[in-house]
Amino acid sequence: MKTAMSRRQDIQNDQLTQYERMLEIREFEDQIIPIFAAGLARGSTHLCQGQEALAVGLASVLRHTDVVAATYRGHGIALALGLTPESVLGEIMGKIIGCCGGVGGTMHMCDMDLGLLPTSAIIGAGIPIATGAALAFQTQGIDSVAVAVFGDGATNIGAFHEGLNLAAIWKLPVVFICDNNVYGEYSRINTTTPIEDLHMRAESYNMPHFAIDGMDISAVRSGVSEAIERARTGGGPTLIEAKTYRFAGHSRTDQALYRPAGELEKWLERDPIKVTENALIAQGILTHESIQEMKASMKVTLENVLATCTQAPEPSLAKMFENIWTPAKDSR
Amino acid sequence: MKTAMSRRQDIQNDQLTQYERMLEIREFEDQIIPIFAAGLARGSTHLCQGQEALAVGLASVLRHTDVVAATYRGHGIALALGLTPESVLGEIMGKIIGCCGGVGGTMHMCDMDLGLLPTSAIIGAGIPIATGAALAFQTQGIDSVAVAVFGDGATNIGAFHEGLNLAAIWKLPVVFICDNNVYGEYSRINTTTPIEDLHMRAESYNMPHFAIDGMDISAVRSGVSEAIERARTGGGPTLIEAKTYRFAGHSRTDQALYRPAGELEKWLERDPIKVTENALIAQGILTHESIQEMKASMKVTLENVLATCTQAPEPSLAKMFENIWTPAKDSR
Amino acid sequence: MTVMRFRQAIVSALADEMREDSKVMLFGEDVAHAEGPFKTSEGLLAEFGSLRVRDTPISEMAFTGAAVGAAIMGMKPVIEIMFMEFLGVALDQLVTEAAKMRYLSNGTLSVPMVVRASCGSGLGFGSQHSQTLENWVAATPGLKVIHLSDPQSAYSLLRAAIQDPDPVMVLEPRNLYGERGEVDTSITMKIGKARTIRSGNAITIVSLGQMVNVCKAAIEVSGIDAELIDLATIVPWDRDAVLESVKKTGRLVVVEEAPESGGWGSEIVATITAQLFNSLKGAPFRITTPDVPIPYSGVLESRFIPTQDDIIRQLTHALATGEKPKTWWQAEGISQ
Amino acid sequence: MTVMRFRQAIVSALADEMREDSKVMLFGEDVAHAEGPFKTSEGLLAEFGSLRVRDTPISEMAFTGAAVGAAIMGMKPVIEIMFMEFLGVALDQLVTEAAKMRYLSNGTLSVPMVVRASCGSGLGFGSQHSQTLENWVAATPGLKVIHLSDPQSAYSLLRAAIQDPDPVMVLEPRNLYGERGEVDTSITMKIGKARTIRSGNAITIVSLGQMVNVCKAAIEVSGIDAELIDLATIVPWDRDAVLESVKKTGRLVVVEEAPESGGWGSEIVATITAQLFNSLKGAPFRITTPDVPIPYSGVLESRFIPTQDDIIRQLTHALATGEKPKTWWQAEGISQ
Ligand SMILES: Cc1ncc(C[n+]2csc(CCOP(=O)(O)OP(=O)(O)O)c2C)c(N)n1
Ligand SMILES: Cc1ncc(C[n+]2csc(CCOP(=O)(O)OP(=O)(O)O)c2C)c(N)n1
Ligand SMILES: [Mg+2]
Ligand SMILES: [Mg+2]
Repeated sequence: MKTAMSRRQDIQNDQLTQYERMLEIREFEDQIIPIFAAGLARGSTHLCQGQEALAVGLASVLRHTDVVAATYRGHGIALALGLTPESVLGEIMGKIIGCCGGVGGTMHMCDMDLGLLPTSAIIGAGIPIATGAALAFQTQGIDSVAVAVFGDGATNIGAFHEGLNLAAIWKLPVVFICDNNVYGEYSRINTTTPIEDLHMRAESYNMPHFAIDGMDISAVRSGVSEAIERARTGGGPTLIEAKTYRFAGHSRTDQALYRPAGELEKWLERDPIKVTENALIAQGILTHESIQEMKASMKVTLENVLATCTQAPEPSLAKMFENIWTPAKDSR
Repeated sequence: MKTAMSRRQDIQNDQLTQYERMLEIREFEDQIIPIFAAGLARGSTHLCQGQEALAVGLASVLRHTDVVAATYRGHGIALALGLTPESVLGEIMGKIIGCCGGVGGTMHMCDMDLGLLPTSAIIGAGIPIATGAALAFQTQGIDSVAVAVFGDGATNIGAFHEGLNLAAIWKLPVVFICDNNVYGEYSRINTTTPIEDLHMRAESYNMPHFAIDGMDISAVRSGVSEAIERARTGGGPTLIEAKTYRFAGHSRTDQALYRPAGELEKWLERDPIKVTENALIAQGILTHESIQEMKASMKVTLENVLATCTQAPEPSLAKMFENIWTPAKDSR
Repeated sequence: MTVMRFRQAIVSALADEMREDSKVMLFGEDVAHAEGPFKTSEGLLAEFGSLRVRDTPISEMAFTGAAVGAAIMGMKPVIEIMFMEFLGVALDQLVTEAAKMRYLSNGTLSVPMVVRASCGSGLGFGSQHSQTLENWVAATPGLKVIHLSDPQSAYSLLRAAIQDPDPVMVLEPRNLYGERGEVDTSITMKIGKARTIRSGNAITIVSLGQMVNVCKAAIEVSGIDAELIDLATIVPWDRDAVLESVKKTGRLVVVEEAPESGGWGSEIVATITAQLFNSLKGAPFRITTPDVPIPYSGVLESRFIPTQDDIIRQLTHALATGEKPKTWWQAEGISQ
Repeated sequence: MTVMRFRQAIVSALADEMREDSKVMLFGEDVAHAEGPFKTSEGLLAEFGSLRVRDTPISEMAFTGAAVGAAIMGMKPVIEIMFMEFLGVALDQLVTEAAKMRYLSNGTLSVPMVVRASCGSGLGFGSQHSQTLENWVAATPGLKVIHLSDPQSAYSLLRAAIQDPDPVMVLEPRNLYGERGEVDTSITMKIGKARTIRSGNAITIVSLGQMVNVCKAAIEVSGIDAELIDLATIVPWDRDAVLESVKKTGRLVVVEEAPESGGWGSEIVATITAQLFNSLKGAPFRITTPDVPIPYSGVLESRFIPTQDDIIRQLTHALATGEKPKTWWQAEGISQ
């Protein structure tokens, strides 16, 4: 089995591995609802089918020294950044093999070695935090870049406004990526936001901005690379709006019946998995057969992951009391 | 002595009274520092010399049923809206004749009969509150308008972003006026904000916006009238940026030594009092002599106001415990 | 008298108030078209229309402030903060503006707004979506704070909150939304009045919210003759009711969902002790959650919140010895 | 050993930490070029430059969150919240993010940030700029909270806070910034350790911040043989020190600037009472401010905060009767 760090790196330039990771995320997310239905996980969960190209495209252009602040809708980005399916599913199932030892749950993914900051369940909270990570890089003269990934609805929270303004005035090495999947919970973005192109809000901060096709990993890779490069070379922050679509409901119990008829179908035609398959078939990298094989073996892999996580032990009661305070020795 | 309500109304169409009110504000603010120096008031205070045209121009185009949410820099707007100098100075001096009975102080002006909501000492707080007042008007089908007046620095706080977006999506009858006096405390606006024209931020909310010359009361009146009219007739909110200048320091102790050489002098040439004087002289409404007389009698008036407030009684200890809860009878 | 779920009691209280008073309105995230993330506004948009029932952007600071302004100008807004933690991005408008506006207007205005927030652990929502944060709001003169514990109090106290002329913070235990119970819509409850759930003579148990049910079960199972008081209102809390009870029992324990350090229960213990020191038969104490962020794992979260067994263990020990029992994490040697 | 003002002690602590550790940085509103609204960063921009000492826009949420991110990535940011009330627009980042990040990283990161905030009444700043809001932050596992009371603790405890590997909230009584006192920069203080300001046998007084001086004066003037403890740290507070003292004196009073309902003092009273119930000679109680927004008028504000005379009156009564004294507003028949 690949180590997390090799998973972090192997998608960087290999289209096939990138496709495979997207597939992993899709298959992973598809099995989550059944896992909850089976009582193997608690609370709610927020899935990202339809947003795989952004997750993998982003991860594939980052250095492992760069950091990402993401959200409760974070399984995909976690897997893209290299977290193993065991550490992600283990966390969702509250087991000690989870990336957070089982105390975090589905909304709280983290792996500092892979550059995934603890994902926040508070809308917009990751924006100032990524800004602060970039502040640390700038102050220490490190050429790493921080990335904040957040939703369309998050562009209406104060932290978005304050965070982007602060990053702009300090010219920090941070990239803001709005994953516009059209909905914030059960509300279509146009019902809460009076403008269509959310990236235009960067004008308020004199910050470069543009939209990318979030369903096409190559568009994601080139768009994000441009912004990362600018940040890395002292050019300051960028706001990118990735136009995607949330194929599933907002959270576990949401059937998304509020969607206009035909909208989902229209977007499914641009399913990022299909888009990538077609591109790779055209390039002769994939065939319909190889795709079927990959999907079949991915299913098997994930079934084994589920088995592993199901058998994995629960945290001990002591776990509840750990990792609140830093042991004195760790301090200076 | 004029009643507050007549003060509220008499400036609406009479240029001479408008000028007189501006003069009142200027002379009023000029005596505040000495009053603090004499130990007659406590804490800090935030003066508005240079911003009189906005205060009076705004008040002169409002109906007395409209409401205004302003800030700790509120003496001028309070006087413009009709509060008597006794109620404003009385409050600054913590006397029972003050508009808040002495428990508020210089940062907390209020007169619900005159449409002045309690001014807040928290940056940006008045923006959602004015938005809510407009929500009440819209929901009840009342054609009143709410106005929020705030500073340039306040455009970087989350409440500004959230409040404008909410007002825009609900098309509320509210007018947002950014009194850009170039400084937020000791920081020049360009050091904290990457754009020059703050009203451009309205683009993020698809909201009409424009700048006005805040030193010229006629420009203020026409610009604000346009926005008020739009709001009153269902056209939704507007963001106005009034370009003014803070002639004094940020607060009592600030000498404002950080200002670039010559900046104050340049702006003093456009002193709103002078600008109005020149206009009224040109129209034959004022003469140099009448101006001197008005200033002299205003000084006398305000000396009497100070005497009245100095002699006015202090609040009793019981006052501290009043007006926290609404007596049951007032409720349904 | 009808049986309804806690969440339906909320809907009924909102609907009945909106029918009686056209100034009552509701807004928050997905409360209108989706009828509430927890289905606490079912049918309200349909009945009262889009002027009075509104969905908001994800902007707690703005819509909390909008409630302040609307309340000042004559409306009676009810807003929904989906999870109480989200007050962390809006607290200023509630505690620094709403609660002080009447004072800062020399009594010339009132702010009749209601802030509803779901709270509490037990559902696996993790550290940022499970807390009960009375301490953020409880030391705020000018703000009333109530905490619902069953369908009847959900109906009657929410109506009282909406009718109240001042700002009221309403905590709704998320874990109870699905719970069924009898509701008599003719029963009125007063803010500031505690509810004696069971009378007894051995010890006075003061609790709140979802802990009330746990305490009730602990009493039934153990047969301990405890007097159980649902405080219901935290600000202003019912000093007389608790004083009277402790005068009778001579013993006091507060069972709360707040952490061991800094929870609201210390206010009750400190106040009652200062008043009744000489007539107390044993050390008053608190049964709380531990000083930890709320863990996700079901194995852990089910122990995080005071359990029936642990309440029985501690009551028994206290009655036998008159001393403060160990916490379960001390007793089991897991943590100090 | 030098005599310096409280504000200079803050400057010295910041400067010495920044000299010793290049990861320490400072940002906030007007802390750089203007050297701080209260002149608590004099000379720091000049000495440490604009990368490490920065002015921010008026964006508390953003710069508090920026401190969280910078701390996670290896810096030791110190931020200044000019008046503690402004945390009301930024609380989320401190209590819901910073305090829980280590837990939510399975212990793989730390958040060594310091949030300094001026607090307290007495200067005529009014209801929104005078509060002491420990209750907003004190029930937050993962967040330490300290409160400075004189130039020495300002210097030594602020240094300890900056060296601490976890988030620390530092309350600075605004009223003391100008106060002079001796500071020995070689003295180190530990977070979590109370300071015994004066030892005595009649009663234990636990206090904090600017109330410590008032208590000291009350003891000197009255000659009451009280033991005065400056708690200094609220989270985690020094239970051992207070327990030891109360074991000796048998009596406890907490003097606090927080309101009568819901202040931090109840935590001390409740905890100590539960532990030492049987050895207490009299009712433990609190001397607090009344449940009112803070009034501007000097006549009112000077009575709002516990006065030397009132502390003496209450101590005398408590020692004579063993009972909780009336508050001044009860004693003078002004309010319940
Ligand atoms: C401050 C805050 N308010 C509300 C919520 C509840 N909430 C969780 S997800 C969500 C929708 C967010 O929409 P968007 O930003 O588009 O992200 P998406 O869920 O589509 O990825 C909301 C309102 C929250 N977590 N935090
Ligand atoms: C939330 C908050 N942060 C900081 C402050 C401190 N403060 C008071 S006035 C001021 C400057 C505001 O500048 P601006 O918005 O331009 O208004 P002006 O004072 O120029 O009228 C600041 C930062 C505050 N009152 N509230
Ligand atoms: Mg979305
Ligand atoms: Mg300004």
